[in-house]
Amino acid sequence: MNQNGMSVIVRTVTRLIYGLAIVFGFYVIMHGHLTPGGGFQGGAIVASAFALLLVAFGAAGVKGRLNKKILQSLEEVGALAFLGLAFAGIGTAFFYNLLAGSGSFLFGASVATGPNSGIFNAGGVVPLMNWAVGLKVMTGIACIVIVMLVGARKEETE
Amino acid sequence: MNTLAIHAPVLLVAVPLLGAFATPLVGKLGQRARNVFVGLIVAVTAALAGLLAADFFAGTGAPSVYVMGGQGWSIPLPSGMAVPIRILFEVDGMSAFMTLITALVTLAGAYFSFSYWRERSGGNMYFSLLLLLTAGIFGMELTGDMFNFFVFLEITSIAACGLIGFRVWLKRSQEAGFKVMTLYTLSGLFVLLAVALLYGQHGALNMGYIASQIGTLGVTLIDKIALGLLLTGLAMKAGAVPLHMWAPDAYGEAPAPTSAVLVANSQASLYGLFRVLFTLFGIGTSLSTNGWILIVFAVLTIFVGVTLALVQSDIKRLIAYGAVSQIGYMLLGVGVGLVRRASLVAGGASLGAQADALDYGFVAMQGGIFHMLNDAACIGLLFLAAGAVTRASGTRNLEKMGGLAHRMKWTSVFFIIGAFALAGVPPFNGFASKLLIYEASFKLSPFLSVIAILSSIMLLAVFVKAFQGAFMGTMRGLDSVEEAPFGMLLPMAVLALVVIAFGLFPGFFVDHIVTPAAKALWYGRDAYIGAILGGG
Amino acid sequence: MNVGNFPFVIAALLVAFGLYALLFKRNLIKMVIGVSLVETGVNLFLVMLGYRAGGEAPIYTFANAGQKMVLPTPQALTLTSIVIGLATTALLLSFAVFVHRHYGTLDVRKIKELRG
Amino acid sequence: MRKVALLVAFLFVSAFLLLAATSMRPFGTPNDAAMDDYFISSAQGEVAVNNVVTAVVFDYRGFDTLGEATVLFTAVIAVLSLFRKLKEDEQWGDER
Repeated sequence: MNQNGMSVIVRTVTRLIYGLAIVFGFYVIMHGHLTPGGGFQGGAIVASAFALLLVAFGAAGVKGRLNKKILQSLEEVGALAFLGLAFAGIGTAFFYNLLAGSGSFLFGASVATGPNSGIFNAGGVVPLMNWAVGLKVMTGIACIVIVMLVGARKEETE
Repeated sequence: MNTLAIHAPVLLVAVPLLGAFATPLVGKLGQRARNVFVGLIVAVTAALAGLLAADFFAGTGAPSVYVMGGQGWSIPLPSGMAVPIRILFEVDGMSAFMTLITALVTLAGAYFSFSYWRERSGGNMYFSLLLLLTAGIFGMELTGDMFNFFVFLEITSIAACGLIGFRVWLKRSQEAGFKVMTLYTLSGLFVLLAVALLYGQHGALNMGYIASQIGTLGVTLIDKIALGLLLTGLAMKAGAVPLHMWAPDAYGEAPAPTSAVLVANSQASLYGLFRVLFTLFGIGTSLSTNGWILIVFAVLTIFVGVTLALVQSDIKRLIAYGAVSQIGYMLLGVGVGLVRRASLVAGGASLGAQADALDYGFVAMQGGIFHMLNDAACIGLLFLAAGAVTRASGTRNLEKMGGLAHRMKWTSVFFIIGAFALAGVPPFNGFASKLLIYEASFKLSPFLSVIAILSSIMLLAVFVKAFQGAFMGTMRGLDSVEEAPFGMLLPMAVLALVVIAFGLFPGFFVDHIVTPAAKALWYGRDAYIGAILGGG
Repeated sequence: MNVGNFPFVIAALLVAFGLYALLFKRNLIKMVIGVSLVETGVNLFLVMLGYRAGGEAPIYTFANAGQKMVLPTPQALTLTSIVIGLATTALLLSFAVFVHRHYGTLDVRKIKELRG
Repeated sequence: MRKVALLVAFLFVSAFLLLAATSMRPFGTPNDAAMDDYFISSAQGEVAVNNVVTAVVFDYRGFDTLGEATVLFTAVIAVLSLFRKLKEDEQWGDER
């Protein structure tokens, strides 16, 4: 394996796939309250797309596109957003879901009980938390992968 | 109760978490801004712990419940349900007592770190991990939910191992990090397996509900297996012999202020062990067996800890083995209490009346629990003093030190105070709690008492020898040594004051803090369940 | 079909294999694999606790009316436990990298500065 | 000697686990599902969410999820701190 990543086949397939994987990850995050999935799963899918990029092009190849410091800051922002959403309900109790079924325009709709086709604009803070966790997981795992890849490379060359 | 006191349990976890998440961002503004921020967060956390404890110990002593989400913080059960469905925090005497210990040690450790870590790299991440460790310990002590306990256990494991391996330039710290992480993970998985078994058996995760189910349905085989796994996992995390292999490495290789906080981490696992034994499995036929298991752990821990401390030449490993042996004293006190409580339960006596008449089992519990506080203070003091010494002299090897007292007067005074307190010499706090343990364990079996006293004397000899070698005598080639800066001396002074205050007025603290904690374990089981399920 | 509690035995065996690798393998990476196996076994055990015979996934979007649903709690717990496992494995592998950097080997018999 | 002790511990724990597994209730028949039935029946009314697992993860047991996110955060910080750039004077082997 050279410093620039893997063979042409892998790189071409990666170029085709990684955008799709990222979009699919965002879809899973977005519909976490309706279909199987959620912030963690979607975040992991997006992070796997990043990992694919890293493996195919090497750490040097993605240097401009994936910046470790920005990713780390975004992860902290995600964590703070999640904690903030949990704090938002503290008037009633920590983690109180103050938007669910409140009728507000933001995820405030109520849902009929029993099997149905699902309402996107419902769930209160749950979809928001999905986004916060999704952001956190995708950037966090990407950070770990980048750092460990670069660290292990150093090992190999020394 | 005012609003802040109501929300204090959850804020105790949420505020350090907020600090930990924000520290790397604040750190971009510079070291001074970060130190102010972290100092503020730690001070607020300690104030909240003080508020929680003051509120609890001034009140009626009934456990209070805080429910996450739902219709409100005070409603553990949804209407028409007999099972608590949400995660809740439950504060009883023991939890409030443990939060005080954690707050004290964290306060000293964090403020000591400001000076200790000034010229080192990665300070933002260091303080972030320290705050995460604190949040995890508080969570373990306050939670009333089995799975939530496991999650906080894992937070402390990972944060602790991050801190142990933080000085990547040290060969041994990396080896210790791998070893400790493996064993912590294994202990966490044992706890998780036990939680899964209990969930499969009772369909719930709330400690109070599971306790009441075990009370009404009796202890089944699955419950016993879960108890065995919990005992193994938590004893491993607390560092009881024969599962102690990680403890000296962890305490020895972590940065000195972190070692002090790691002691609080071990004690949180010990708290979990006591919670499981007294609340979850507080009834049934095997109570006495559990007590004797604790006593066997205790005797082994005391003996092995002190024996291995004899041969150490590394100042931090020496203190680390001292810390291991002190875990044994806590286990001994509570184990004696558990055996005595079992015989009282079997005899059908009322536990409350026994506590008021100060039965020897209850005294042993008081001693064991009081010793947790004393141990945190004096081991913390010793680790901080050792950190100041190694930072000044550049070595941890006792044989290379000598005559340090000429240059480091205050540090050597603090070290000797900590050493005397640890070995149980009269005017200091270790004596106060060890005396209670000696007295009470003598009534169960003189043998236990003799082992405990002899080990204390040996520990004193070890520490006097170490002090003699490192601080007395002539200076040996360490000319550049200077006294530790004020930022390090102040936290040590605070801990030394605590050590002396607890030694001079043990009666006051035993009456006001330790007795409610001991009562919460001794006969608080029904109240603990009643606070969640109502009735009692 | 009645399977008794055979699936639980499979999970227990997985945990036992993991423990075997952890205790008797001499390579740090293999030990990490052992820890991972134990985690997998415990997660498998946890998620199996939630199965109700004939149940479907507890999601109401386009569900069949009147269908039994499996228990949701173990799935949520397993999700948490998987993420914790990921975090642990990442940290363990990082330590392995650094142990290799210092000692030049991954063999536990040669890494023994911390004995006694 | 060490190997024998390890082998005994391993066999003991494995036997313990197999005992636990064989004495569990049969697969697919939960003992007590009151809590989970509550989640299934009231997730749509209380949280307005169709996916019951998400309702449990982010609402009923949201605090666990905060802990889980914290675990991941901790691991990221710990790994980043191990691979951080060291200062010049932090020599290999300095015990300070």
